[in-house]
Amino acid sequence: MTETKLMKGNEAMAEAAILAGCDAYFGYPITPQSEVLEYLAREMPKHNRIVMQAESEVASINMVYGAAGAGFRTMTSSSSPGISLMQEGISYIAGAELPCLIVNVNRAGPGLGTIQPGQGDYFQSVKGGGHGDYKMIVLAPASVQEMADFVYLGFDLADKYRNPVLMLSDGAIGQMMEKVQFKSYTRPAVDKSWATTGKPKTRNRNYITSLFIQPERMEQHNLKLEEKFKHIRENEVRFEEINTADADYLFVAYGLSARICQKAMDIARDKGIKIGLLRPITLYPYPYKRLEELAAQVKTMLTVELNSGQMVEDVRLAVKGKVAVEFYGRMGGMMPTPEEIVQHLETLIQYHHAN
Amino acid sequence: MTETKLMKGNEAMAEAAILAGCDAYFGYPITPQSEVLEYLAREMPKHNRIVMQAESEVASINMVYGAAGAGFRTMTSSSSPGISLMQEGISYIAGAELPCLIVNVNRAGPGLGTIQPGQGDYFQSVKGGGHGDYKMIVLAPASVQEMADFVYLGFDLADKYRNPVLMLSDGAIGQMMEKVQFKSYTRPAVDKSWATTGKPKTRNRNYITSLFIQPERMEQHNLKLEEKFKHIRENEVRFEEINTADADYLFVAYGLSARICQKAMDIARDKGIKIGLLRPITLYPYPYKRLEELAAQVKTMLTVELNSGQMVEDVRLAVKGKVAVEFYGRMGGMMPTPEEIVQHLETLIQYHHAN
Amino acid sequence: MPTEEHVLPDTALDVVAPACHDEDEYELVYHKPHTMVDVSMHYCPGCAHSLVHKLIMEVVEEMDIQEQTIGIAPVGCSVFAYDYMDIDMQEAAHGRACAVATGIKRLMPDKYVFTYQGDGDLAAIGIAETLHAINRGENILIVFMNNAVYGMTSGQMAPTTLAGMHTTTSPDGRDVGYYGSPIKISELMAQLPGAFYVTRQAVNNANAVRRTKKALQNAFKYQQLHKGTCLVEIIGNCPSNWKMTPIEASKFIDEEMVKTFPLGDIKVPKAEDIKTPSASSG
Amino acid sequence: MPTEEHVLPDTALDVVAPACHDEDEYELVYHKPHTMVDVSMHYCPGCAHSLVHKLIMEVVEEMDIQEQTIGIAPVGCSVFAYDYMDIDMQEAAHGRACAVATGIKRLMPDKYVFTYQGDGDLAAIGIAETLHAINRGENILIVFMNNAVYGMTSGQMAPTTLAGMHTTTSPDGRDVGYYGSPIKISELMAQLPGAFYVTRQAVNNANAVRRTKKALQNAFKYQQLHKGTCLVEIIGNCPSNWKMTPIEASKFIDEEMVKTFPLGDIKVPKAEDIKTPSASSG
Amino acid sequence: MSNPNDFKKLEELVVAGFGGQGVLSLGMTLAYAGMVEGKEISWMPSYGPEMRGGTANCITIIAEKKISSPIISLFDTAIVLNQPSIDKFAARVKPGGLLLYESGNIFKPATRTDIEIIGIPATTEALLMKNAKIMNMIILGAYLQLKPVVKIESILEALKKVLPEKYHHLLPINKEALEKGAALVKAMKEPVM
Amino acid sequence: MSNPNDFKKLEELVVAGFGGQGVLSLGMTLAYAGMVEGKEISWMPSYGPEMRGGTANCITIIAEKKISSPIISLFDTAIVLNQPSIDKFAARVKPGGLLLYESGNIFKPATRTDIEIIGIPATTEALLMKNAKIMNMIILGAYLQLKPVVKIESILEALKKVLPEKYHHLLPINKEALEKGAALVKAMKEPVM
Amino acid sequence: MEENTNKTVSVKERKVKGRVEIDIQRCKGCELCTTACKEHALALSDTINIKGYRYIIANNDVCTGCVNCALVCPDAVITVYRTHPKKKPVDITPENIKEQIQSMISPSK
Amino acid sequence: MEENTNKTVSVKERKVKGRVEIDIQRCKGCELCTTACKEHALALSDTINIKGYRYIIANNDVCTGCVNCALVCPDAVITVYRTHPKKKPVDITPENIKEQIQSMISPSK
Ligand SMILES: Cc1ncc(C[n+]2csc(CCOP(=O)(O)OP(=O)(O)O)c2C)c(N)n1
Ligand SMILES: Cc1ncc(C[n+]2csc(CCOP(=O)(O)OP(=O)(O)O)c2C)c(N)n1
Ligand code: SF4
Ligand code: SF4
Ligand code: SF4
Ligand code: SF4
Ligand code: SF4
Ligand code: SF4
Ligand SMILES: [Mg+2]
Ligand SMILES: [Mg+2]
Repeated sequence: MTETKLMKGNEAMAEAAILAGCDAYFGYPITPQSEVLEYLAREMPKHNRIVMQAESEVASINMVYGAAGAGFRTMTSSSSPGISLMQEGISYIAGAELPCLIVNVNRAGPGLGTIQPGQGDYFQSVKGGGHGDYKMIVLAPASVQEMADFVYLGFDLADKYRNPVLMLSDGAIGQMMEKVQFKSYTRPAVDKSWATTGKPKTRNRNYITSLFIQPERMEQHNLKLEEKFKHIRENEVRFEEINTADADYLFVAYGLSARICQKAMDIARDKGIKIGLLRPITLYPYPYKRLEELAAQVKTMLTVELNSGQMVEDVRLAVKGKVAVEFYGRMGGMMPTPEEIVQHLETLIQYHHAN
Repeated sequence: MTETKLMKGNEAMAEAAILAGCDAYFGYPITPQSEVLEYLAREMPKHNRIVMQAESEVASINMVYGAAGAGFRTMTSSSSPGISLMQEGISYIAGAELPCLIVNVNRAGPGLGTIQPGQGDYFQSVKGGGHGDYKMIVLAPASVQEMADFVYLGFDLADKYRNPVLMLSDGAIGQMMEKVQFKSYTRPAVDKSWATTGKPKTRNRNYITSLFIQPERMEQHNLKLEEKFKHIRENEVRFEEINTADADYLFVAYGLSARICQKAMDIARDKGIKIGLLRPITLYPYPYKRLEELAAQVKTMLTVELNSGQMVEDVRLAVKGKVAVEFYGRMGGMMPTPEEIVQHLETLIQYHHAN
Repeated sequence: MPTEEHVLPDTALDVVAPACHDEDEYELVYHKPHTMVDVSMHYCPGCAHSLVHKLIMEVVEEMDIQEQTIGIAPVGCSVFAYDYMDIDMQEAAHGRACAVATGIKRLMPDKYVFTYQGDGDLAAIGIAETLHAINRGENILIVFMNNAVYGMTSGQMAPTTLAGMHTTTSPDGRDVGYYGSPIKISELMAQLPGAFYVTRQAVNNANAVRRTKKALQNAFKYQQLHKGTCLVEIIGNCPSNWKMTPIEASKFIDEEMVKTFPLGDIKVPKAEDIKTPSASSG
Repeated sequence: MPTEEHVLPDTALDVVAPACHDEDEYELVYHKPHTMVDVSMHYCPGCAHSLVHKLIMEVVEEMDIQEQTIGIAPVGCSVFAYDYMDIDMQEAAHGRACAVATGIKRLMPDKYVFTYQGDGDLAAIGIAETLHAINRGENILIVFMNNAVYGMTSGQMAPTTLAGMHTTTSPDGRDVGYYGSPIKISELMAQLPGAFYVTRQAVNNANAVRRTKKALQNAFKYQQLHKGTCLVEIIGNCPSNWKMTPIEASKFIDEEMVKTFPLGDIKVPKAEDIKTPSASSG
Repeated sequence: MSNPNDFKKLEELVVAGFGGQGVLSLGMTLAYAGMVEGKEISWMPSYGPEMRGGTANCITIIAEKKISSPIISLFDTAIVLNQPSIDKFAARVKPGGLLLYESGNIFKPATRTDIEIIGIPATTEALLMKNAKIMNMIILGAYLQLKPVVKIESILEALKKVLPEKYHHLLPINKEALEKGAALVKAMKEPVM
Repeated sequence: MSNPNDFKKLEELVVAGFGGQGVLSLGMTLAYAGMVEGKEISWMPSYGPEMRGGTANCITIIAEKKISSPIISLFDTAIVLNQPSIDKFAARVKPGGLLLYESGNIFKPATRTDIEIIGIPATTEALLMKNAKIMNMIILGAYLQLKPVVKIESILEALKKVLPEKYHHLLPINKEALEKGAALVKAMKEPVM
Repeated sequence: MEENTNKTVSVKERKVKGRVEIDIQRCKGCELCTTACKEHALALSDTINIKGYRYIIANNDVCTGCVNCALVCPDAVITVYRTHPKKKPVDITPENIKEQIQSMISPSK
Repeated sequence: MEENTNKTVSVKERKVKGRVEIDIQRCKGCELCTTACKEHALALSDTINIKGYRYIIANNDVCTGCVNCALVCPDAVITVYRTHPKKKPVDITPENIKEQIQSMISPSK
């Protein structure tokens, strides 16, 4: 059996990157995820991999572009303001169809905000913070184990679809320690014959670009991307359900807030409230279908987020008015306690009964 | 009567900025809106205003931050990739509650894409391309006249709410010429006693910041912002309706695509199809309420956008499943013709009849 | 390097010193400037930031320009500078202080505008904004606290980290073959015609403090004359991340830092250059 | 400036010239390099970009490194460089070519990597990535086409626009009091220890072309030896935005541009520095 | 197809050719003239990566009512000044519409029979008038002779606005060119509208 | 309140004090020991702007079952090492829970009567043992004497993991400290759990 | 390098006495002042202040009022007084002085 | 500045003849080659090519094959041949030469 370790989420992610065969990491320090760069600065050279502290997040993401375009497994990580700076680069990477893993250890915003955990970057992550029509596959870990597991998954999905994958974590999951096991992993064979590794006589030149100056060709390119995103929507939806079988009510929450909801669920069930939890694991593609099914079963959905209400829009899009979708959130790095969530739930139940 | 002029949208916007008392413009060239900087480089010095070509869009938006923080009417403009680069700065401006006007003359993306018009930056504009919970008021002009008018409006709203305002235009509206009149305008008096103009003995120091390191204070700040956004949602929704009184079907489109839909509507009505048009003028706040009302009246809504389907999500959020919301879009700088929109509409009508 | 000597304060320090009326024979000769907010600072014991804050505020007090001065705080340990300096201030995004300063100064050319930035802020992420502001000759003062590490994020390598110096991201010491040499910001920026006055100072002993203060006085004076950009680099310690006591850190500056970053003036105006004010546009 | 003279081509140009077998007495002495794609280029008549593309590809052909060379195109008129150079290429975001090159080169240290950038791209928006790549001594070649304007976006002022030069955003001529002086990128970057070879050339006459080619040859050779960053600045014309004929533009370079941007080597390695290869990490 | 009610009151025109042939200014002059007459107008250039050769075009719409879409796919009139443009736009003239082309630059005119196709040797005429730049005004004159959507006086008024003061001495030659264009058409046939 | 079924199998603990008092490592050692015993664990530090003084705390949870929320607001036990922390956390101990504090640093202990409140002069004891750094281990020893959630052997095993090799010579003094803590408690009363 | 132009005055010649006041609750015990004081007038206390730092106590008997300690104190917690100042204060009215000084005197005393 | 080390050979001494071929459809008529040619062998045509540019025509009788024109031609449309080359070709087999040259000869002829 693989050894169990006790690690911070950020460190587990860094270790997983090494085990997943990450060839290069480019990053710039920012709380609460500087451990990633620090860990890799220590460990990557031992494996003859590249780790590079860039001069900024703008440089990081464009170094990722270069290395990914040359066919290497490439990664960067940052936190909210740093991810905002990467938006142009992310749009270029998506446009040029380069596989890479980007990690956002979300802190509370807007602006400089504070360094405490938050989920205020949901929209930026799933709707597109950069310009133009593109999508990233967005994975939302809820434990240290998933911080590690989703690195493998993220790299594999990136390679499979030639698309950037974003892992959207937060400061709490990044900083907390839990047990973690590193599964043995074999990197799937992927065709990277498109990469710019130097043009041998036997093939035409490769070039990496997101530029198609003629609208006709650009539209073709857009349609090709949309085809891919459709494929992703059809094949890569991931979520976890707990206690939904008999549920009258449903929590919808991801990442850290899903963990808090789990505790709230335990408390509520002790009180006799039959509530379940749907935890989206992929935020894009989103489990619209399953939520629509559950809308036929439950009386109310309560979305809990560490923001002012972002994912709740996707829940509403899913249920199309079939059931009330309520929202409870805290902001600014404040955490809702399981108890206050239960209390909010009870109020809602009363309210919806009254109606 | 004011003189009628024939002007490009970009030039009309620049001229309006001067007439609106814009104190400073900071920008970096990018097609299709370089005319703005060029126009202002010629004209602003004559009015003793500041016009500054910055070294990048990152610099532009942060110069805007500085000047707006000092209490001046400040503006920048760019196009898609440049706006992506501004996302961190925009989040800071929103977080620090600084009034300013940002113009995005949208081109087709993602990445470098092409320089032809597009509407692919809708999500970025209205959901938040930057990190954290914030909103900009987003104005979508559909004519050269509105390119001018919304500059006044944009500045006034920005001042009123101490919030950045985004004007989301596109390459076609920026480049085309139409008649335009510049209304006489008086700048409303606004209190800018919060600005950093140098601390006299008579008041405490002012500081401009988006940093609140204690989560308790940060959450208070977030709640204050949310309160403001709620106020904006309640008071600043703007839209235009054409032929909705008797409509069985409804186009929903903004900016350039609304203009094309208008022509499609004329053609369709000639064919006896009773279709109307709802054109959101503010993309945030969005006319959810009016669309929900219309959902009770019309049989189908067809959203037309120059992207892969972005605003259509807001339309769906508005109607909550009460009516079918369809989408038709072109991408990559390609324009749908009125004829092809009508054809698509006819197919839809047939399809929904058949069901 | 002149070492600390037993000297009387120079006159610059006396300007705001009033007589001490409640103690007949004693007069007040040194006090915390009134232009500072009356709170305790969050900095680590012995941190150079706090000292430089004090010096800037002394100059502001002595020149009586509190009402006309606007400061820009960076992102870095000094992000809270506006909690301590009793003047109007703006908190800029990481690295962008010079762009923010440009926005302010261009609109209020007769105000005094200074940025206060760390080496990560100014020399890494913000080098473009810094270089271009200086090249434009923005009539501002850039106070550049070079402590050779990213203090706030707990001690990562900075562009100014010494060759071989251990940091959390250069655990085996900065490898110049891999990361290049520490950037000498002052020497580099002095090349730009827009830079009017460039000096590198320290604050690790009393005389160094006096010289730094003098440099800051010069810079504010030149700004008054609309002369272009003044860059005052200060080699400051970060005891916490250097993993030294403040006293060891002070010694480290004299023994190691100055080898890479020699102290002294790098670009000084000629006498005739500072007689008349320049046009305010530059 | 030596003017164009009537000279025989130097040997460098003959390497690929085979005998002309279908014309007995004539031999082929100059042709478009085979490392270029057989299409017409989109550049304006007389544009320097096309000429420099050709020179780079001649060197690649002559050194027989087509299979090992990766180029990075900027955003600017030369954004389509990959349509003309028959090698693997990446198109970088505006200003970020040096970051992209770093990403490529660090992972394939034995490939030849060059960026091709305009002055807006390299000196305005991309100055941070450029400066830091050079400071790290990235073992790449930076080909810097300085045409003193933003060509692609139709002639706005660039950081290298001459004092007094008219552009669409400096309609009354660049005011150095307002915008600062043109940045001398090569002189500035040569200050950084990571810069191994820095030279400024032109292509406005046959001998200038020969010298530029020589500079490019040197740079590729040094890269082979893992020596650090080579920066080849080329003063090129942009007849369209200068509103001149190509011939007038060539003259303008000799008469005006070189006053601000004197041609020649700015930093050259010592003879002993280029004898042995360096470790590949730098 | 546009609303038949507006037909008489609406002219949807495309002008296309090489950059440098005065394509954009032809359309713009017409638009200005429309404004002079108090009409509604819209002028939409195609724009490419700047400073490159290749083709340019602009859609100009002149109407009595407010104009809905500035972008349209079918035209009442196409004025084409080079071969690539005729290849592109001949098919997009509405049945019964007009295709006016510069005959010196076009070797293969269109073959449609349901539209009016007229070639004018404007380049030659312009060279005869010793000013290659006024080729577009000869074409405009011809067009207005065929479809008098605005008055010649309005065009002259418009030119005063389009041309910077320092070029006002060129107004007479422009007028001549307009007249020359009209004359060339008159020599061929009567106007269609 | 947590599920009563788990009560015996779940310890929800907060450790709080000045940065530098060994707050985080106290919790982390306990977490490691839990792992040694195959328990489920979660350790969540509070983190502030780095390198500043001020208070630090960590929430450590040790359980038989998978842990849901790593963030909780009520605790079975609060270990507090300075005054600001006791002010903050005393109210958040569950009724019947334990508040363990370092009595040398705290002048005003809590006044609740529904919880167990115990002060240990760990700083003084540590100084007597000539190593101020082991104060936290004395507290840990006291805690485990009061609530034996893990075995002392597991702690020693954990310390081997937490401490880098080069500090393994310090293991004996840590063991002594743990024993001292236990002894201090034993001298006061019998364990509560 | 700029030359140091301060005049050095030796202790023997000096006829002035100094006195320093330490705002002990804001002192962080960094000891930079102790190194700066050539008279060895300053030393660290054995007790800690409210923030947990050992603070500075002064032996004002040997203080010359040279202000070196105050100059190097990062936290500006040292106020220095001296007899026979070199310079008379100017431009300050007796009225406002009082408050100013009050505010300067540390709350701890 | 690097010194120009090319040897200058005067026309009189020279016993070589040159010939240039212009890919006229790709010539943009920039005339940079005409300035470069000291023999005045190159001139602009009166007619335009498919792209609308006047192109270059050569008087090969006076051409010396100095390649200056080709060097400065931005669009690489000039191919130069010369008699009595200074250097013999090496390392190229007779087989591959043919194709190479074929591909070099402009499609216009
Ligand atoms: C865009 C962005 N990237 C990264 C950070 C994280 N960050 C905060 S301060 C800092 C560096 C501080 O170092 P320096 O500028 O040298 O200041 P010091 O703390 O040393 O005074 C970094 C990287 C951030 N806040 N924003
Ligand atoms: C982020 C971003 N900002 C601005 C632009 C617009 N843009 C394209 S090319 C260019 C400048 C080109 O100038 P230069 O680099 O000098 O190249 P040249 O065309 O002169 O060769 C600009 C500003 C862009 N594409 N992306
Ligand atoms: S971390 Fe360093 S720079 Fe920051 S406050 Fe502490 S000593 Fe000062
Ligand atoms: S615009 Fe200038 S740089 Fe661009 S292709 Fe034309 S001449 Fe060359
Ligand atoms: S003023 Fe001078 S003598 Fe007095 S304590 Fe301070 S350093 Fe020592
Ligand atoms: S320098 Fe200041 S803070 Fe440091 S020990 Fe001395 S008095 Fe205290
Ligand atoms: S230099 Fe080349 S493109 Fe220019 S005119 Fe001569 S042959 Fe034609
Ligand atoms: S090869 Fe020399 S002589 Fe011949 S045409 Fe070219 S420049 Fe003139
Ligand atoms: Mg620093
Ligand atoms: Mg350029």
